Amino acid sequence: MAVEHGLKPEEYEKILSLIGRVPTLTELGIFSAMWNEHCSYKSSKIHLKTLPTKGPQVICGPGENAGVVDIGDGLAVVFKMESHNHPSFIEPYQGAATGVGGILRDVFTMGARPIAALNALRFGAPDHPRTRHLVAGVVEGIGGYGNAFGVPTVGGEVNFHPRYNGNILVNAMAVGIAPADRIFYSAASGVGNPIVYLGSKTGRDGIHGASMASQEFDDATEEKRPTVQVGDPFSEKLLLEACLELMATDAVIAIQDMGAAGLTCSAVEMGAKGNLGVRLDLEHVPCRETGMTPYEMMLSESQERMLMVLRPGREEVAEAIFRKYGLDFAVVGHTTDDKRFRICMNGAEYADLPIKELGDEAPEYDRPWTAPAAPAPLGEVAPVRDLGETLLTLIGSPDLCSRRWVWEQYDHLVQGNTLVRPGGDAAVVRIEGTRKALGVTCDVTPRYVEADPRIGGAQAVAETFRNLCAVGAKPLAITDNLNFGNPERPEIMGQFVAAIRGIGEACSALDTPVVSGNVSLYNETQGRAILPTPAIGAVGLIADCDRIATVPFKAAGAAIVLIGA
Amino acid sequence: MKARVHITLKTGVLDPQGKAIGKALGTLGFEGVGEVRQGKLIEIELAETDPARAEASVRDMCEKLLANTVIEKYDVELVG
Amino acid sequence: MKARVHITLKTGVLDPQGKAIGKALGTLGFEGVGEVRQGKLIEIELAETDPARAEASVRDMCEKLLANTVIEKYDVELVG
Amino acid sequence: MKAVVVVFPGTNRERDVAAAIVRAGGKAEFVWHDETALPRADLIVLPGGFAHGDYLRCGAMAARSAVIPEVIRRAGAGVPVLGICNGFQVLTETGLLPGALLRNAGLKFICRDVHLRVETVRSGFTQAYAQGQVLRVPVAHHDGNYFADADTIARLKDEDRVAFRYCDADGAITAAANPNGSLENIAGILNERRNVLGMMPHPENLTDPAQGGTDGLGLFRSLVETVA
Ligand SMILES: Nc1ncnc2c1ncn2[C@@H]1O[C@H](COP(=O)(O)OP(=O)(O)O)[C@@H](O)[C@H]1O
Repeated sequence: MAVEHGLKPEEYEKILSLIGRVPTLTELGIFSAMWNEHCSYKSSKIHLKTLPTKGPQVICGPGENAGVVDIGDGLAVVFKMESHNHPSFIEPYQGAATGVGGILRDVFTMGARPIAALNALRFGAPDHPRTRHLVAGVVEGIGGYGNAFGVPTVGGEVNFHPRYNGNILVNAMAVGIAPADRIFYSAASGVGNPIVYLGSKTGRDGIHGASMASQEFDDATEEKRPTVQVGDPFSEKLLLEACLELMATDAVIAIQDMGAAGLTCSAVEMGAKGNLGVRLDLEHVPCRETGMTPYEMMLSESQERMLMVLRPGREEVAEAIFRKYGLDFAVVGHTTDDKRFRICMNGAEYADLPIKELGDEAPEYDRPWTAPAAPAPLGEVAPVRDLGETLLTLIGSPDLCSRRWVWEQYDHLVQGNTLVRPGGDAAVVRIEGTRKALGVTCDVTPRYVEADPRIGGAQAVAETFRNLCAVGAKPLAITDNLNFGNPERPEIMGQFVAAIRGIGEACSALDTPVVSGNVSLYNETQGRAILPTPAIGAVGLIADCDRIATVPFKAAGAAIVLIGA
Repeated sequence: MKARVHITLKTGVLDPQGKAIGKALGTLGFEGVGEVRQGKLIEIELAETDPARAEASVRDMCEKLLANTVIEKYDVELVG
Repeated sequence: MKARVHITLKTGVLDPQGKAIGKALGTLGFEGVGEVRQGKLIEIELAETDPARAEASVRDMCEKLLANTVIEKYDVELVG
Repeated sequence: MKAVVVVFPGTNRERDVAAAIVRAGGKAEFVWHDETALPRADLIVLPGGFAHGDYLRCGAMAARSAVIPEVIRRAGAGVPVLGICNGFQVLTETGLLPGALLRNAGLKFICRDVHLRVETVRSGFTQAYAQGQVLRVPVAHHDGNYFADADTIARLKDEDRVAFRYCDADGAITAAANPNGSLENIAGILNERRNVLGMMPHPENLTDPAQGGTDGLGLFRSLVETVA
């Protein structure tokens, strides 16, 4: 059963020695959710620690739901990129849609109203039988969610390569603005404070989704699908408005969105970060299915839900706000001082686990890795006879042709602040109430990373940096979404380590610290990994929105200048 | 021959549309309204005249295109 | 008692979704496919036990909300 | 000019249109959909978005909101009512405007600039434009395909109630210029009394040079001038 839950034998042994007995089914589910790669970062933490995360502009670096950077005028930009790769391969529309939903929540759970969204998409070869279906579904899903929610989707990238045939990548990025002195964090504080469930009801969606994200696909993939998360952007929009309204009062002590492994992950993290225990009484969890077991409630990945630690005495005020928006509000537990994670239902106890070892003291691995081999020399490139024809071939190729088909399906104008639309190097979004604007972009060239992960990682950062400079923005910080193959293979781990090294070096040299990010591993099918794809999302500041540069040539007879060798 | 296909969300899949419709009916004063589910109706004119073959063909259409079998189920009815 | 409501576009209203489905079925190799129309299926659980009253009520729901009678027509079927 | 902008759950362009109104010299106030009373208003706006998630049909639930009977009453009393995109859908669902908005003929959501030809200047919304003037404004919708039966279309034309048509940059009404399959390239229409306008494109998103153009400003200026 441990294997079915994605736990390795050593991990199961560790559980036994940690709690001194055989775990209950609910406890097994909780460990499997918290200790899988997606939630625990067990293979990557040790290397991510080497990334530069500090700077005078950084208010909050990695470790929270999103990164927070000061942009002056009392404001902060809050942003992050996150992957939803495996679900999108199985159910492209809902997978992509819920990916967008998840990242938007990560931003507004910190108190920031989302003002821009981007997405980095990687698909298999254009003529692969599944590609068309996946492209159509993913783009429609991103548009379907983002457009209805009301955030402009202003940028991104789309690549095609056979190495993604069995593993597409859907990385969604969100950018929001918040008052710099009203950022909300997830660490619980205060003993005996109410833990409150907010948003949509819980159903049986996506149970085992977090575990699935950490397993490779094999021929039995088609059977891994029964529970897919289904998103409702309308509920998310209501949740956004309700949360922002609540955050304007003093009722919120800590808040976290429910993403992968829903209630389990959010409750454990809030408690562990605050060095507190958590006790949940599941009979109070609003359910939309009958007869849900504690196991199901703890692992459900129903969307559009948040978990909050509430200031005692504010229950009525808070509940009224959520009822106004037609959302559920329920006190489902309270914080304790014993650093235990206890799950009860109708008086019976189903789990009693040490909270730190589930959360920030979960296993960390230093997986063996081999340094990547030097790339083979390129060799001779035949001289081109017909430049015109070659040019047409190039700009008509899948990786260089216009992406208009994609971004015209995204509402990139809602909120009325889009100053530079998709199509250029970076999009620009105005910041209301100021003269400022933000440049936003995401980029990586996976075949460079494949050839030389260290240089490829650095190049990705450098390219986003240049994209921002090209619109007149001063790059402030980056978020990184690292998509790699199976980390248990030393050569893959080697790519990962080298890419992180390159990213770190570039960030240091360019003064763009990493303030948030995501890691997606096990992107492999039948032993063949994707191209190593460390997608970088970057944000820059434009001090005066009248001083923006754009791509199109403006007048005949002007000089064209090439800068750099 | 005409085939009538009903495509509905599998039990347990979130149906915010159905819920909203139910709520709106309540607001409009209709009483005794329980669960509401919204699905698709697809009507297909077929040249095929043999009912068994027609049905098999339409079920195949459902599996391959009409239904998203990850989250939807279908039933087929032949008319005329 | 359960009511099954079919909501379809009136004849004369173009149905590009239906047309696209027909085209896709052809591309997938299905032959003998004529016109395809896509509509909605709305299933409503009713507390009402008298069939005549239930049907009248549901027809009223259609007139007031479920169908946009400018472009849609509806039919009501009671089940169980 | 004081505008009241109705906000439904799921509305997402209320701030866009309020900003446009302010740029044109007016003032804007928001009213939540479940209010039954409306403050004094020179203009009522139903903005763009996905009211009630577009469940059942676009604008269907919103049209049955508590605030709508008062909107209908004000329209009857001659107050200008502007429905943009989702707002146009709500207006057809309430019966304040004829016809319906169907799924785009291309079946995809479409967000890009289009050109509109001003078909009539006999309305408070368009009197600041010139007859036949070509405007550039963006669209952003999935269900903007205007449909009405033949009699209704004939009436709209006879009564000079087509406000805008999709056209090319030179003002020619062509199929290529029609982004969503709307009958006769109709992008916006007026009611009989000419005080209710529904349109699918988003003039509010092109009212500031920083947004890339100001062709949309004329509509809001028209209204400010009419009221003054
Ligand atoms: N998935 C997407 N969503 C939105 N915009 C996209 C997407 N893919 C590409 N774009 C936009 O298309 C343009 C061209 O993309 P690309 O060639 O990747 O740009 P870059 O110059 O950053 O490499 C960019 O403006 C980009 O934002």
